[in-house]
Amino acid sequence: MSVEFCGLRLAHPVINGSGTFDAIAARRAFGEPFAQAFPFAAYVSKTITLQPRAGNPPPRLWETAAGMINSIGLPNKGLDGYLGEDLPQLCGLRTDSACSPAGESMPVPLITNVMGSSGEQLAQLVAACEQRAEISALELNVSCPNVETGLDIGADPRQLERVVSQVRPHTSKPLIVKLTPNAADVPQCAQAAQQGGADAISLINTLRAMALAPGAHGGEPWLGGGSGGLSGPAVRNVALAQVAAVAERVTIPVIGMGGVQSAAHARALLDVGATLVAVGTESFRDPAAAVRITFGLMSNG
Amino acid sequence: MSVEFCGLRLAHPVINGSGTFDAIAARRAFGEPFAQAFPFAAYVSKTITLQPRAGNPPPRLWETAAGMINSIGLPNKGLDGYLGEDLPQLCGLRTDSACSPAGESMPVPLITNVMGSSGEQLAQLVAACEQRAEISALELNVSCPNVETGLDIGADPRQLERVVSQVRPHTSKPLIVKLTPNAADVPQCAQAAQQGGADAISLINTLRAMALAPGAHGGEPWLGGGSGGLSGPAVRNVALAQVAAVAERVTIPVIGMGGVQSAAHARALLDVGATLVAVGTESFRDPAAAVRITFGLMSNG
Amino acid sequence: MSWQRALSPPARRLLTVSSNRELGAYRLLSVTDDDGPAPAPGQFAMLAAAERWGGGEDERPFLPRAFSYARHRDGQAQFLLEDVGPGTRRLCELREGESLYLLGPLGTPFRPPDAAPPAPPAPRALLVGGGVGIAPLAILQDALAAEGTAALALLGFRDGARAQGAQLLHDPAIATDDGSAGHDGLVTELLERELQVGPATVYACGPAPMLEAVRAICEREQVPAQLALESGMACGFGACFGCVVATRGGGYVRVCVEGPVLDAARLDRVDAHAGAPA
Amino acid sequence: MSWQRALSPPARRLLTVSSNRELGAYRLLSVTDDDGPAPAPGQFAMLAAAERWGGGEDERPFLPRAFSYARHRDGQAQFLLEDVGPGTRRLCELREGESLYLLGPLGTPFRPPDAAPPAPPAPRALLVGGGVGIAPLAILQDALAAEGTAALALLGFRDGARAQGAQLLHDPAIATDDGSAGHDGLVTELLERELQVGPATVYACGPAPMLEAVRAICEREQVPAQLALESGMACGFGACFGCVVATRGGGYVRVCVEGPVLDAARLDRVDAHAGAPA
Ligand SMILES: Cc1cc2nc3c(=O)[nH]c(=O)nc-3n(C[C@H](O)[C@H](O)[C@H](O)COP(=O)(O)OP(=O)(O)OC[C@H]3O[C@@H](n4cnc5c(N)ncnc54)[C@H](O)[C@@H]3O)c2cc1C
Ligand SMILES: Cc1cc2nc3c(=O)[nH]c(=O)nc-3n(C[C@H](O)[C@H](O)[C@H](O)COP(=O)(O)OP(=O)(O)OC[C@H]3O[C@@H](n4cnc5c(N)ncnc54)[C@H](O)[C@@H]3O)c2cc1C
Ligand SMILES: Cc1cc2nc3c(=O)[nH]c(=O)nc-3n(C[C@H](O)[C@H](O)[C@H](O)COP(=O)(O)O)c2cc1C
Ligand SMILES: Cc1cc2nc3c(=O)[nH]c(=O)nc-3n(C[C@H](O)[C@H](O)[C@H](O)COP(=O)(O)O)c2cc1C
Ligand code: FES
Ligand code: FES
Repeated sequence: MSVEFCGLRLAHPVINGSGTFDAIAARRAFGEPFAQAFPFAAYVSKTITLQPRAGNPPPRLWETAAGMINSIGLPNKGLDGYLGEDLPQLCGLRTDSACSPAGESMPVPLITNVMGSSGEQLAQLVAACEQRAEISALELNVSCPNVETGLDIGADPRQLERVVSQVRPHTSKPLIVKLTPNAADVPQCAQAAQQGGADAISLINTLRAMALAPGAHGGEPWLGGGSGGLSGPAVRNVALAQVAAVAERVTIPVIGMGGVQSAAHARALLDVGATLVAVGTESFRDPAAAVRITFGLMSNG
Repeated sequence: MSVEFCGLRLAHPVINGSGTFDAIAARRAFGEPFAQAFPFAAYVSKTITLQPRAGNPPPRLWETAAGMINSIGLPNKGLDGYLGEDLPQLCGLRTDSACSPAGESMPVPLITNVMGSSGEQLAQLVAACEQRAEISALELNVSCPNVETGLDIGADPRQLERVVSQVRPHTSKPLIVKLTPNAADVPQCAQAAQQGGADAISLINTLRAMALAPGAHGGEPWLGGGSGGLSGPAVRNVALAQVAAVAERVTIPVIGMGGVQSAAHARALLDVGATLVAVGTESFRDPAAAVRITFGLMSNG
Repeated sequence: MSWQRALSPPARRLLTVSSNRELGAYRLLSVTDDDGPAPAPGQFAMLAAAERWGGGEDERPFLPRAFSYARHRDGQAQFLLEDVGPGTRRLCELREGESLYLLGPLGTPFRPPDAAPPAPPAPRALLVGGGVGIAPLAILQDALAAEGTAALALLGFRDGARAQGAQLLHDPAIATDDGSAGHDGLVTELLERELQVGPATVYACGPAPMLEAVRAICEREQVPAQLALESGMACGFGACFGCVVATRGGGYVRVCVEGPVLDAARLDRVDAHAGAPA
Repeated sequence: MSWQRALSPPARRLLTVSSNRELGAYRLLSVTDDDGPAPAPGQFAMLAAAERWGGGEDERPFLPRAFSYARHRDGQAQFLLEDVGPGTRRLCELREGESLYLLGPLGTPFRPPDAAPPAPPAPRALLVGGGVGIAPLAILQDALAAEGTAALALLGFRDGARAQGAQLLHDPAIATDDGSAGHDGLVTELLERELQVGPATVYACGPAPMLEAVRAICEREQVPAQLALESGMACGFGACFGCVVATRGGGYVRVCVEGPVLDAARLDRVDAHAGAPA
């Protein structure tokens, strides 16, 4: 079960989706021992930006048929706050030993997810992370649909390739590019990212979606951010199609995610070519979802 | 409740989504009187192509969380078969009088949906339909994700504008362009269609999706067509976001669809700017879904 | 009882479960449908629980499910259910007094046996059923009996618990895969034996491999066969084009419109997806 | 009973409903949770039915729902439920012996009343509840009583059926909007009256307008207030950042981590979405 991913050795192939698990808050809720029985084989941070962000005004959540829309708006302490305050608390996580191949707890490498509205900003973020040994890999969020960056970098293959190649020289750590599903030709975007120098691709991020305030009749949006991103079982088969198409097109590893709730769903993503699987929304329903999924993968191959 | 749409007078704002209701088969199942109490205010045909098509090999359906994937593959008798055999049977439909404003049954105008792999093919289809008085309007399917036309015309705004403007001169009937949701910037596509000469926009078509055969472990797809399109409640909030964004961008009428199951869902699409609402998947669960929805709209405004 | 295809009202009906009892490995669901048209043998209905149709395995079911009328008498429609997934599971757990949606009767029914050759002057029918596929043969046997046609039921099951479903028919010959009841072997062996006795019209419903074997046997023996097929369905009334099977000579037909009963002669072979749960 | 924030085990637990009975317009759900940690007053749990959590109105629910512990004794956790949508409806219909998932205890609990001024030497607590928001005040009243602190409950309801929920607390003063029980008017009128008697620490949980009124009154009267907020939640343990409310001076805090109990002084005002079902 132990997996090699871009030179990192992971206890198993199940990690978290960026922004769907706060390891610091989880320790507050579940206690210190949780850090030594962490459900994920690697920990992906929430998206970090150069400047601190408060995030979108509430309401930020809308439950849909078999899914949810979030309009969180990437709240974070900014690069300095992250490196100074959060990073020290994110080291030393170890996997649940029951989910490790030899029954031994393994260290949980940290993947830092960053977003910027330009290649320069991204390069600056990546360069700062490059200095920190606690960070094992970087993920570029070029896809977040609920923040108004003007352009969605990740939806245009040419722009994406340019941005990735601008960032690439600033780090020797594995560089993951997280694609947006809101694109005409996602495999082409993946290929562009590889061409730009990405070491791995992750997908899918959330699908652009909106909801109206119940009872209102003027089309008022419910979400404080206006629109948001759909995740959960509702997007599972969209994710599977995109992951399959991307895995066929690129030669670098793929992290598949979107609506994974069970080992069978994880297995499907692995079967179509993913190397790792990320769990997002299902962790909200059960913080131990990843443990359950990993167990399932271990027992059914 | 009676609505004006591109010069057509409709009994109410609820029509069917192309390919989700076969009026001929429905008469066989429900009897002749059904034609005089038709649930939709206008009837949109299945997609018609120049040549007959058998469609995809089965299985063609996969049930998802709150939705379904279809890989039907546009079976149809081809243009000649449609005009010669089907068209005569599709005239003379009248609405359910209970769903009409003055309690009077109204004629159900026929909208013919056509698809071609090039502007020339589409022009040829449209020109042939132009000759037939039974056809009240045309809908261009530039978006079907489950047929390998090579390119997806509708996802590229420039190509879309070119194609629409190529087709436009061949008909004086209302020309609706049905967009694909699998695009980076759907409002831009809508704008391109308007620029090309479209009289109305309809959306959303199905989201590209896939499913694996249960039990198989090599990633074998379940659907005979390999991949397919997702519809139903799972896509409802994606549809709402796209319809809202398109209605804001264009000045021509918009037909909104995607996951509509109730009058509240229809009302939401109207509230964000749609003139008509189409029901697709929900009709499978109940052939009278459109009647139920229309009643709901009538009683709650 | 009529052989004429009954028309469905054009809306699903909200009906009440009058009983839902165990029948070996199956459940026999009875629904009060006083105003519903009487189905012809071989017709089916689309069923969905009125409450909580969804939220099961993988957040399913969502679409209604197709079930053959096993019987229809005195305003009671009966269905034989096998729990094979989230849809059948939800229906199996419905209790007396709970509600379900029903759309039907739908589809093309069985035809009476051919009076012309190769059937003998007094037509003879052989009803070959496998597993939960025996359901439409029950109502068919009733119809044939009402006309005085001899209708011998040959029913195959995986095991003894399932073989209890045979109670639904009169005087059936039984075969089980595990030999726990009746003939130890395949129901098609019983069919071959009966066809030695003399020609007949064969009616069959069951898993795809059984249907394919019946088809091949009847082709070889040159006896007419009517097969009640199954297929994944979204609508049941011809709207979605999802339920097709390939026909001899190319092309596809919708099982819910042209079928579920198709002449075996229309098929080159019975597709693996076109049968009842195995 | 401790005031200390209890930690939740890091996985949802599959538990059994021991009873689910009507309490006026509400239901009192009891769950056997022998191994679960005892919550501190003000903590909550995320609940979901183990079966058929989904398939209701608009194909919901999907996410678990947050409920304050109303009581926790002898391995029994009690929750007071009001049916306001598909999630609460499903939980309301759970019967004895059926299963649910529970994650908890979660969140920051109430703090004991301030001994320091402005509270008098013997601390006095006023518990102001509105509607189903009375739930956490029950367990809080128990904890205060155990310490010998006077804790007067002032409970407001929309109508008499809801007012029956007041049975959950000891010796409450009641107000109803329609005058059908107790004081004919707002519970905040009772609060103003009690604050004339003397200072107190105020604890409040209820609809947003009530909480906002309590906040404003306590600010004006300069008495400390702890408000148990509500908010749409996806996770309940700080993972989604979805449950935030705006705080005084800018920025947001997560109700599930920093709250649900927040000092009123941390808020400029109580947002319309931050209260219990009205
Ligand atoms: C005309 C007709 C008559 C029928 N009569 C009867 C009857 O009398 N009694 C009876 O018990 N059954 C009958 N059936 C079969 C019955 O409809 C199916 O067993 C039922 O639909 C299964 O639904 P499920 O949710 O329980 O199982 P599913 O989970 O839907 O599994 C059933 C089969 O569908 C496939 N499948 C699995 N997952 C999916 C998915 N997500 N999407 C699509 N397909 C999937 C697999 O092949 C699986 O074996 C009939 C079917 C037809 C078409
Ligand atoms: C800490 C905490 C403690 C609580 N304690 C209790 C308690 O003890 N007892 C109790 O009865 N309740 C309690 N609640 C409230 C309870 O969690 C909600 O009533 C419940 O979540 C409603 O779910 P529902 O599906 O029944 O209703 P919903 O349909 O979710 O409706 C509830 C409200 O959510 C909004 N809404 C409507 N549709 C959606 C949607 N699709 N997505 C998102 N929001 C929507 C609307 O504002 C609506 O009024 C508590 C909440 C919190 C946060
Ligand atoms: C509440 C929430 C917050 C998210 N925040 C981020 C984020 O900060 N950065 C990012 O790249 N993706 C973010 N995502 C996307 C997820 O990482 C994941 O790509 C997506 O939710 C699909 O997976 P799922 O269906 O398992 O949730 C977020 C998703 C949710 C639901
Ligand atoms: C089985 C099926 C067949 C469809 N066939 C067509 C088609 O032939 N042409 C077309 O333009 N759209 C087709 N669609 C798309 C629908 O018209 C509609 O855009 C989509 O299903 C979203 O609406 P819904 O969620 O209400 O189903 C089809 C959809 C389904 C489910
Ligand atoms: S089930 Fe829809 S066409 Fe047959
Ligand atoms: S509910 Fe998820 S962070 Fe509070």
